[in-house]
Amino acid sequence: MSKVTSMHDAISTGVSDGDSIYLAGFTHLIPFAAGHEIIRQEKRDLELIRATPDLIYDQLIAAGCARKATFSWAGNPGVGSLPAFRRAAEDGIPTELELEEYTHFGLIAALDAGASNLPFAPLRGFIGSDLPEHNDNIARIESPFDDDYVYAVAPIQPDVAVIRAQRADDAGNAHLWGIQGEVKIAGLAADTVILSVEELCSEETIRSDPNRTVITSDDVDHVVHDPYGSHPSYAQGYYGRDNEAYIEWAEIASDVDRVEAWLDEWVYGVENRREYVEKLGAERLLDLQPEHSYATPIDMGAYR
Amino acid sequence: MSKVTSMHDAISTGVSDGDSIYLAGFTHLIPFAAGHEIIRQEKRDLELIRATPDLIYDQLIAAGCARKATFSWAGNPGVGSLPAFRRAAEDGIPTELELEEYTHFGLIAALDAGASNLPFAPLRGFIGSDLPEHNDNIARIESPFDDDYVYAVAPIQPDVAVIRAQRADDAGNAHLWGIQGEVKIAGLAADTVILSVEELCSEETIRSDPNRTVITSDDVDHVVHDPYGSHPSYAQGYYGRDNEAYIEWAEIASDVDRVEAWLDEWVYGVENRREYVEKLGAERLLDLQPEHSYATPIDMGAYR
Amino acid sequence: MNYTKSELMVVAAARELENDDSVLVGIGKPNLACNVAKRTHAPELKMVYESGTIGSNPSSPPLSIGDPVLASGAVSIEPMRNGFNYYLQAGRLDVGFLGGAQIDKYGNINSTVIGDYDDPTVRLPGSGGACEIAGHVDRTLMVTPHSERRFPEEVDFITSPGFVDGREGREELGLDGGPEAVITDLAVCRFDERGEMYVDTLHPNASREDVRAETGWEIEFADDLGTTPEPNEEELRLIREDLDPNEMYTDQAE
Amino acid sequence: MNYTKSELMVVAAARELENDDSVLVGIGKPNLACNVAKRTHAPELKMVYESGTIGSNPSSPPLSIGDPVLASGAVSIEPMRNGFNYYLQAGRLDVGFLGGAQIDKYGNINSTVIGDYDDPTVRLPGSGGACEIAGHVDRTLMVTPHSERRFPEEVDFITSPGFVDGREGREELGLDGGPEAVITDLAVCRFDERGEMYVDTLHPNASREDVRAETGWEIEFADDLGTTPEPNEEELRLIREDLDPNEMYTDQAE
Repeated sequence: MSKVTSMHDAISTGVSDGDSIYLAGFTHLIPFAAGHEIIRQEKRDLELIRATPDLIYDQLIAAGCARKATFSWAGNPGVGSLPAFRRAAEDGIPTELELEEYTHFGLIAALDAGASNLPFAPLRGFIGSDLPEHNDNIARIESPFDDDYVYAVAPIQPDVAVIRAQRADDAGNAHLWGIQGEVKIAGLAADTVILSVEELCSEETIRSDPNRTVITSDDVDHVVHDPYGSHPSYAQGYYGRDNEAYIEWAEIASDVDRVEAWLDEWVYGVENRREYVEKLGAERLLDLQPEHSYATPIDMGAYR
Repeated sequence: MSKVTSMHDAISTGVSDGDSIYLAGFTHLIPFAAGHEIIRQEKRDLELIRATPDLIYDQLIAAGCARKATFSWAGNPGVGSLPAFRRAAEDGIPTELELEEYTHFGLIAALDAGASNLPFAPLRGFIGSDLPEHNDNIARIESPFDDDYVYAVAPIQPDVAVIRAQRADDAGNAHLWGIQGEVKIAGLAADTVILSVEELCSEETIRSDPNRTVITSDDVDHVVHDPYGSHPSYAQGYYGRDNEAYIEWAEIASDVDRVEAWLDEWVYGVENRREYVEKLGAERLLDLQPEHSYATPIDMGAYR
Repeated sequence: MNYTKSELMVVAAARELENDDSVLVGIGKPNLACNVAKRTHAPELKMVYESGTIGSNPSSPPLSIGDPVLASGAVSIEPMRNGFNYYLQAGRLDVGFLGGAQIDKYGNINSTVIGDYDDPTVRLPGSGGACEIAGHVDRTLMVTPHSERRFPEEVDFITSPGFVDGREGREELGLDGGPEAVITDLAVCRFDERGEMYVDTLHPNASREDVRAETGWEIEFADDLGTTPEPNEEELRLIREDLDPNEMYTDQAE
Repeated sequence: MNYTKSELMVVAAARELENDDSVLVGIGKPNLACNVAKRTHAPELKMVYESGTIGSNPSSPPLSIGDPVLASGAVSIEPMRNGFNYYLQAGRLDVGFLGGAQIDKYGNINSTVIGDYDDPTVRLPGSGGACEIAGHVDRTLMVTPHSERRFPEEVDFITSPGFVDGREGREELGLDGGPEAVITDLAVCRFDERGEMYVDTLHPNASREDVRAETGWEIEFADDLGTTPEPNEEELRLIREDLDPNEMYTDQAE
């Protein structure tokens, strides 16, 4: 029943050209290693879905993997824009990029509808905005009980979601802590789920704290043990966010040649995440290391 | 900023005759002590809302506190029916009881809409059932995107919610583990929230594990430190469910005089939960005590 | 082997479960059936409870669907909204156990009222999770004693949909799945291509006449009417020694 | 005191915050403003981030709204759906900070495109959380440099609603609250009874002409036009020593 495999095999089995994919995470636990493997395997015509495309989607777009972005905020948080995203959206370089645009709340509600098998999700969103005119998956809907109204979004159900967590057993039951983002509903909404973790643990560890579980084995197709798999994003309690790398990307990505060189060095030039981490070097890892700060224990009780 | 008070004062300040009240919890952490205090203070004409009325609502109904029950399953789990509920619903004894009936999913969706400030919540519920004909707060609604349909429920926003958790700081930030039920959304949907806990803890304990937090201080009006406040329901890790008491209730409650005697002894006859627990006795407490079983620790990391 | 009707019912229900099923467990006999299945032919059975516990592994049989033994050692615990929304509604559960005061020939269940809704003869507990369980699992299983009162041609109130007014009726509502089997103390009943209940196997010692006498309509019998297989030694041992030693949910043979 | 325009902007924003506010914090100057407020006149300020962290108490200024310093030591962390659904939509947040490429005279914000939506001159990041923040907090605060390009009479695209086409327009849509103040490097602007932006105070050394030159419409001035109060010593010390020692978000005076 173990679903443990390499990222190479998980991506080659799980992701096909043309798929809609959701690399989940809100700032925290972004699946960079999975994105790089997708680039290395030269997947094409992907629909990239996520609230915050972040650097990893900028890299996928720069590498020519994407045909469409479904998103709500395409920027480099605290730094500026996503240069490759803009080049593709504004000038079709290296490929045309179709956009399907939401607000954060709208996209998350759509994903929640997808996870819930609902034909739509209602939200008090988009009100007063010009966005609904440009997206057919947003519609005004009246309350059946009074003269109130909301907007509805159509469900989003990605072909593949890649989600990360701190630890999982080999069947794919996973614990996540820190910022949860939309990791759970991305996993629930998608057909195929690749779960990548910092640590493999026993099923007993998972069962010791069931309230910490973000997804269970039935929804997981592949489990990848990929330490530092979120760098330059982070894993709460394991390593910090490499803000320098985010700041540097702004410059690298503004120039097509520099992007190519960067991809050659950091993606095509390494075989897997382990080689990438070795290349990062111990000094950088140590700089990102937090001090320990354990949660106050809880007692579930053993009942007879 | 401490909101710590006695259950007596929390109920006398928080609950008025005619209020709609939600004593939250699904089997776990049911606020029995709060219910008994409501009976002692002879509150009247209450609308009792909860998916599972359980023994505590049966006792409130028997004591003449209720005018209405909004519910989805009125039984004694694993045992049978709720005799006082039935007497009121079938024969108006001791008072007429108006019923507003849902399914579990429908009631929880309505409460979620209340917590979310939405005019309705959609669900694939009630389909094929006769229930929608008998409740105006359930309506069929069409999808704006295709020819699919769902049912919608109107929001539920109780005047008062009483919720329990294992531990909270004195401002009302609370940690809950084990079965979560609808505790969070009951607290979020209600105007006034009374939080009762097994243990008071430091704010630092709460902040050590923010993913464990079920409700925060801004939503809490009163904090009551009431150990064993859920007996004969339970608090995961603190004491077990007193199944014998649930089984005994079936017999007691089938007879109006026995109910009166029981209320005299266990509710009117004690001043507060502490006296109730003393009356229960050490032997019963020991029998309900689980062995310790701590969750595997997590490291949040201290970041500079 | 010496066994009782209630033991046979539990075992017949257990045998309906497959190894990779996710099952929404009910209390009483369904809970025993799931535990028998998990400890015999279906070790991977995933037990989910309405209280939101996923992958429970109870050390002792719970009285309610929210007992602490279901939470300690579970794989996951979901708030109620998530359980209904993501697990039940989104089709993650294969099997559900339901009971009721009345089951009719299309497998519709009444657990709301006997008599008129607004002025009932008997006020029953109501749906709880049942209505949506009946609507969203692939296979609904019912375990209930056979009696004319419990098996009317048409229920007083549809709490939980079976095939409504036939398989087409259910399909038109957009519901998949449906009733799979009704396990009584006389027989195992299933549903034909019209969605009507028929007797598939008679329990040892039960006759067609017994069933006819306790059913509120002219129930049909399978052309190849079989006999319900008897419990084996291990199944009985599990019930008697491990799962229900105090005979809370079963009468037990010596 | 010696101070820069950006320091004044941070301090003016901080002073908009009240002690019992729950504020949805943005990155950059808004984050500095919240931290200045919390360490001076508003110690009970509850800082909430779009990433779902509630009651964050960051040990150092975060680069993004999802940095680990916002999670460690927070009072609570909510999944995104809950944050938007229960906190923002249900009106639990009092103040939100927003920025944008364009702000118009009704306080409407554009952070989507310059030019035509389908063939933009500049593709901006988009709404993110902004549209619903603008719709659901009581008071929206904007901190942005003053320039004609940034202050057109009408935005190219409404990403986040201000008063739409006036206070009545916003009300008709069912939205409460609205823009409270726009803090620029020249002035603090507020909104009149029609929902139009006017200059409430000019910063020291800024003139009416400076503001007129950098605003895309004939902006009005308060009858009792005041001068923005200067930062005090403690506020400047906090910015320079504790919160932004590397001058990432402020230029700092010596």
